[in-house]
Amino acid sequence: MSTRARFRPEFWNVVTVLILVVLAVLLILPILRVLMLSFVDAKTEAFTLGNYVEVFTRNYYLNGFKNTLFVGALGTLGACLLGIPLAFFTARFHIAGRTWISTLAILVLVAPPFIGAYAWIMMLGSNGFITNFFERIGISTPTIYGAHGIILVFTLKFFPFVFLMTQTALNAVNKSFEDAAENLGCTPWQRFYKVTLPLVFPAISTGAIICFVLSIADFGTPAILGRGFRTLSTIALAAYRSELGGLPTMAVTVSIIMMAISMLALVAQRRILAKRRYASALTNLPVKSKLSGWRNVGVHLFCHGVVLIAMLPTLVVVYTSFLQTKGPVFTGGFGLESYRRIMLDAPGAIANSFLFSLAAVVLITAVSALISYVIVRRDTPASGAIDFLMMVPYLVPGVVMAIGFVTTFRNGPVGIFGAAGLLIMIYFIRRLPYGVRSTTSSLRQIKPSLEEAAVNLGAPPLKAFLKVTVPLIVPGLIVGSLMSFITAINELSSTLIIYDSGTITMPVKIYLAVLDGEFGLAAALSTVLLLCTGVCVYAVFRFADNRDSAFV
Amino acid sequence: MASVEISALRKLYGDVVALSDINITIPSGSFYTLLGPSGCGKTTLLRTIAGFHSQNSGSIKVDGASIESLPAYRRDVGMVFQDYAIFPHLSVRDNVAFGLKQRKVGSADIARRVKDVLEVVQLGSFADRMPHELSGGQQQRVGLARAIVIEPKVLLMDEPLSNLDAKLRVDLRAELRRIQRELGITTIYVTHDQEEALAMSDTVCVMYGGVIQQATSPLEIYLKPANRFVASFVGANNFLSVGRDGGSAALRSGGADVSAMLPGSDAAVACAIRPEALRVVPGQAAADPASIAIPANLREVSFIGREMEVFATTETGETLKAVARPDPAVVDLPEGSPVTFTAPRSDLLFFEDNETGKRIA
Amino acid sequence: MASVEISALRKLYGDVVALSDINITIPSGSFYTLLGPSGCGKTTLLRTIAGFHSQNSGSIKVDGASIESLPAYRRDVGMVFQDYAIFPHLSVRDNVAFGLKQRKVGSADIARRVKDVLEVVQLGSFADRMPHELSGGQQQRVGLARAIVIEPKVLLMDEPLSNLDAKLRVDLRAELRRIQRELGITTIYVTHDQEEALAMSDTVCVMYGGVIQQATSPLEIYLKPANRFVASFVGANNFLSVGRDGGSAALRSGGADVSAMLPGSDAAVACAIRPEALRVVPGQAAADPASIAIPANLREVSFIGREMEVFATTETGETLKAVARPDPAVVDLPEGSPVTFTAPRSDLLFFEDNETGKRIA
Amino acid sequence: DTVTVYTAAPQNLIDALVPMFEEATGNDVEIIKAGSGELLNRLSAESDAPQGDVLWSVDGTAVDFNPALFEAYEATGSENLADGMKQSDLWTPFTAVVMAFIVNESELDGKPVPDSWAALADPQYDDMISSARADASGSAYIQYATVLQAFGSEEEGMEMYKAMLGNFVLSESSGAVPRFVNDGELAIGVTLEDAALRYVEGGGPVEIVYPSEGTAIAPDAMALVAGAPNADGGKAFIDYMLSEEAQATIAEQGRRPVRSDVASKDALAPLDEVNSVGYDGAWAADNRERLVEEWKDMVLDVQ
Ligand SMILES: Nc1ncnc2c1ncn2[C@@H]1O[C@H](COP(=O)(O)OP(=O)(O)OP(=O)(O)O)[C@@H](O)[C@H]1O
Ligand SMILES: Nc1ncnc2c1ncn2[C@@H]1O[C@H](COP(=O)(O)OP(=O)(O)OP(=O)(O)O)[C@@H](O)[C@H]1O
Ligand SMILES: [Mg+2]
Ligand SMILES: [Mg+2]
Repeated sequence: MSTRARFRPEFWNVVTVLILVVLAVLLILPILRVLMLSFVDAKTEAFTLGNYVEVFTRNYYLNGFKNTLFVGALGTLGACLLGIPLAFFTARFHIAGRTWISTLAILVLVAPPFIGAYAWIMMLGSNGFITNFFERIGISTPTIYGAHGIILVFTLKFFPFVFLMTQTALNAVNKSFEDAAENLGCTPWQRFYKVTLPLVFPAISTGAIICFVLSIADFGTPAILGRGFRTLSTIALAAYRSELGGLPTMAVTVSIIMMAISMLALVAQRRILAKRRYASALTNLPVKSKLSGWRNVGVHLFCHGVVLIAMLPTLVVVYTSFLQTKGPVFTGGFGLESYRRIMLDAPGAIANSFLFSLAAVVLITAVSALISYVIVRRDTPASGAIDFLMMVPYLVPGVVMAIGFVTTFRNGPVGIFGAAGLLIMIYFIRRLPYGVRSTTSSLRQIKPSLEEAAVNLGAPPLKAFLKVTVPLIVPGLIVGSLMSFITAINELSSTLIIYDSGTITMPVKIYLAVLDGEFGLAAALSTVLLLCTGVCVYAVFRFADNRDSAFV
Repeated sequence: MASVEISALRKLYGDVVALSDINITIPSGSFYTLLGPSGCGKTTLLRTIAGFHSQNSGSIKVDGASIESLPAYRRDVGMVFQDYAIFPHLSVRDNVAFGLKQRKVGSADIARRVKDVLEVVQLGSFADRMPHELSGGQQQRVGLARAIVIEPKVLLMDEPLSNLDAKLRVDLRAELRRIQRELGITTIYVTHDQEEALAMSDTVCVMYGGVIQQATSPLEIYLKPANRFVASFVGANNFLSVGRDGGSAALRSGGADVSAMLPGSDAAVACAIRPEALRVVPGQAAADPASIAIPANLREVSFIGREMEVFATTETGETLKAVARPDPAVVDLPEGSPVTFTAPRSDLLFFEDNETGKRIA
Repeated sequence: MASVEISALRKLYGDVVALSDINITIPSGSFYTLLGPSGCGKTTLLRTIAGFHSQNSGSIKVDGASIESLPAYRRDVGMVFQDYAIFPHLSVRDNVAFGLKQRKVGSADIARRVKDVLEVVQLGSFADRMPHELSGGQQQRVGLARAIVIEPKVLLMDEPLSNLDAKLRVDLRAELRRIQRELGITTIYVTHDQEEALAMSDTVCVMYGGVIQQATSPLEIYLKPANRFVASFVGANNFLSVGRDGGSAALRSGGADVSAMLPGSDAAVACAIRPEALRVVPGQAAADPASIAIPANLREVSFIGREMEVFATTETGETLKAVARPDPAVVDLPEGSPVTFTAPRSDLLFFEDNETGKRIA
Repeated sequence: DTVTVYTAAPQNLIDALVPMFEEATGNDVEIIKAGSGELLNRLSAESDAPQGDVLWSVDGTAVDFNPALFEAYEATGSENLADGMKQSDLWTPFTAVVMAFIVNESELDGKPVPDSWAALADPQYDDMISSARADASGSAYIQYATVLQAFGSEEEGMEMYKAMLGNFVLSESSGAVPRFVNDGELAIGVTLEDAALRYVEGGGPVEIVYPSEGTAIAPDAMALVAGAPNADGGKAFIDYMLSEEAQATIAEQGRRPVRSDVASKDALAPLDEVNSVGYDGAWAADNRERLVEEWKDMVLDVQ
């Protein structure tokens, strides 16, 4: 018998190699080019470890380090305390207005930098309207400034990540597990923390890690609400923006410390998760129950209350956008002055924002499905490496990434990309992990035997993937794509380095308006961005909800 | 120790009627089996008793007290799940200990009871494995151990042995029955295996299409099936049509006169004969007066261990199947050989000729 | 139509040896059954053939061509999964049509073939249901339909009938066998049900602990089990110890002399008797020369449909089980009554006295 | 032709001046607007293949610190510059920025309106004064350097500044300073005169106060990018911004013109009534690194 030994590279091996190449070019190369800076002396441009010595010996940095951990950890905890119950309630009980809640939770994420924090000041600052209201009735409230304010804002700003990841996972838990727990004598509460919670722990921890990493990287909130409470992010921002110019060595060094913290957290999470991989056949899915009486009222109050409170700053922004202005000053009364002023050039910026984000998200959706498969189903060193690399974009501050991109792809031999191309690529690589994380947790819950069945029926790997795996991970893909989209359309720090006059985006416009103190303009621009994004999000949820009934 | 009483229970999934008008009384400590084909509503009934979904109407009482309003976790009803439902994040030991911890049993006591029950299900050396390292049958045994270790008032088992091999199944069957007797746990057992049902149960309840067909002792079910469905389901699966002409009645195949056994109605009737009641002899043969004889042509003889299965076709095209101790004179016959089936008249059963037709006289 | 040849196959999960040195030859078109207890490696072997994981060593050939290097999707090996693996996002119809679409079969043809195969598994009216609206057994039938509809070269079935009721199981068993013969698909069938294995197979391969114990025809397995494990697994589960004293040998229970049947070795030996080979009579009784007699005390009589199971304890404390047509004289005996078991000497089997001890003479 | 202009100028200046330039010269202008720090980082990142032609409206020290990024250019019309405006060959002054206090009297709780740097050091204003960070904001650095120059010696100035810093609430962006005061979050802000003026003109509850010891009247720079793709266009842009009409427009927007022949806006106090410290930009630039280090140490001491 002759065996034709024709070499046929296995499909997933090819995919793995392609992914590695893309990551090497778009991720590792630009970052390395910038990271070298932390080992360079700003003046002499010679090699040095002095930057690190400086960071670890000076109180200024050490305090920042402690503060960062403090608000990062508590902000994450707060996000979990809101996100997990919200996910559980919406996944297990009939809640009136569920789509509405999910949409609002997503919209919370559409808070352009700075403006949200300013909105909190307008509410809870020394002269904020809520503060004043309580003062009039004789209660003195603490102001928003300081660590507690930052933690409050982080909590309300980042809980949607925990909520979305957890909800997706909860919807895929095999119902029999919960039944069995209850049958063995668990009250619903015990059942929740003894069985359900451990089962969805991978998803929760992924959401929490995203919160933690983002809280560490967020500079707008501590910058505006800190009042002397400095975190590494504000230190890095200050170092970066200091008009000295020259090589941003300290900014990069501090960024690396931030990256190291996040990296540690991620590695810890991976360690814990390694032992916990649960799959279900998805044929015995949980059902929603109806609550009654005060429980029902309580749960509804909680769900709607959380998203409404989290939406407050956004509402304040919308409200502000309709205030009559003269220059930067609100003159009292309502008017469309702010909208009149943005009408001229906002449409271009909106078009740009959508164009770049959508282009990036299409890429992200396709690539994250493939990457997730490689990570979850293939047990090779390469898939481990990819999984690890998928954390990196979370960790690298946008500025660092953008400088790397510009030096790598605009100058020199590959200087073929215009600003638009660069923006799409940088959105793609920076937001890819959102897609991958979400899709990965979705995929982990699907039994491998389903794909095996497809392969066994003659479907080549790609086809089995498209026809069986992809439809089953659609919920994860949708959530991942949404999160990528929302975070991409709000991207500021790297856009600011790359954009040119034809490619200005909404967040840049909003940021510039804030810089000028033009809050009316910023609010109007934010409102427009919010509206456009909101429509998209709502549409996606409607679509996903309809699918809900069609399958799963 | 508790009696269970179910009355007028009804359960719909959307439009699908999964259970319609279920009435059941289970004495304290007895072993009650739900037997029926796939999709007949057995799992649904168990899950309703366990409290995982609520019925559309009807009531369930344990020891005379209605339990509808009790949440599932307070019903003290143990359950072995058809899809195992082993907690994937806990080791075998912790899975089994789960319910005991829930009941605040002391840890030394837990260790001992878990060890004992794992021995019973022959998983003593697997205590520290995680569920994904177990085969399907091993997982099912963990589920069984987890449910019996808590010694609940009522134990529900959803085909707990279906994935086990015959030997282990028979062993565990006896073991289950022993444990159940010892503890006196009222047990509701779901199976689609009639042999299992007949061997283990105090009462067998045959279901079909969400309706109870008959609920009585195994012997009664076997000897006096209430309708054609029950008869066929517990193994009487030769059905022969009966020709009627005024007061006289005769089997169409072979023509044996059965008028004496059929009161004078004119409704269509089928005659059922168990495969093990049929004897097979090669060639033509006449029957003694207490028996009937049916000539047929051999189609297939298959060997299933200690018995042979003989399939043959009568001249009117009906199929007959006999199960008997292997007889070389029959096993060696070529396909198509003439054979004669005989059966004692006392072993014939008559039913109205439709799927769930009543037994006559 | 394809022959399958497996040689020196070995598969480890970490340290766990799941398969060790498997050698199998399956002629084209035959029905080959892997029979063994839970955890013996049956599923592992099937999955290795299907290409879902690679062996540690050894080779698999189909029609003489090694298939190791072929990816799973090109092996043309159909599989029915133990956990069903029904695609949850596709309707029953689309699940079944999946493989056909993959093979670019015309849509009219697909519709017809899907309809036919759904009739075969008795799911004709379920074509438009989604998997989560099906019971466990119904899901399993979908998996079966999905695999046979593509008429693969080799069909692998991992306990496809384990969740079905006895009646359906027997029906589908015959149906499966018919389809398999018609299409001539070489089939490897995994089961833990010895009756199923003996009834359906051309060859039965008994596995235990990742090792093949015996692979031969059903009759041979039944009549000449190669070792004690095989004997007990296919139902010869009365083991009696044999006392040896120089050249003479006798059963400890009852003392029947069996020297003539044991060549003169001194190794420990056990005597196996099938339950159906034992006859039970009340009280004391002597045996004719061609038989042995073992007095015992009745422990339990249970009724399993067409047969009774009799358990009794001999004076040396060994347990005996007999299966026979119900005999009122026995069924009505109170617990503890003396009975005598007799068995023809020709039905006795002797094995070295350890778990997989060889058969002697 | 297209001139690419990197700028930190407020939007109102851009809106007023850029169309005029386009009209007058027929060039198209592409504006890239960001904070001056971001613009400099961007310029260094692009230094191998520059994309911009002109850096417009940043603190001159920022240009002096990065000589490699810019090209010296002597603009047409430099001869009309007011005295003391031209300080470096690398850049051309564009406007003069004047440092001032913005005060919201209603938030002072009855305390007197501070009218001098020394008053800001008074402990009664603890946590009532808004200021940007001198290590991050160019204008805050100028204010810092101004205080150091306004008293007898640097040491004296440093004492004074340290006391002030104890009263400061620092914010990361200089744009936020007048905003906070206007919104009543804080009572006093140290800021740019023209930024404060926009709130006064908008009708906000604020007033502008010039410190009696003297304040900085510092030039704001434009510079030609080294290797600019359209250097000629860049030069034309710089030239135009020095023209009389451009400077007049600047004056209208509330900024101080740099030409001696164009007058400030009427709403502002005439420059000769504002006490100047004679701000020494060169000294401020030369000592910047040292001073910022000291500033950071001071912050740790007093905040
Ligand atoms: N969630 C559901 N929605 C609609 N129909 C359902 C649902 N669950 C079960 N059914 C239908 O209800 C009927 C009874 O199902 P059930 O699971 O109780 O069967 P069963 O007797 O346990 O069968 P098996 O022996 O195959 O497990 C079946 O026809 C099934 O298709
Ligand atoms: N992923 C795994 N890791 C470690 N051990 C495993 C793994 N999968 C199976 N095993 C072990 O390998 C042995 C063979 O498993 P396999 O699933 O082939 O058994 P089986 O014969 O199909 O049993 P069953 O009839 O219960 O399905 C078992 O002892 C099982 O515990
Ligand atoms: Mg069921
Ligand atoms: Mg198996």
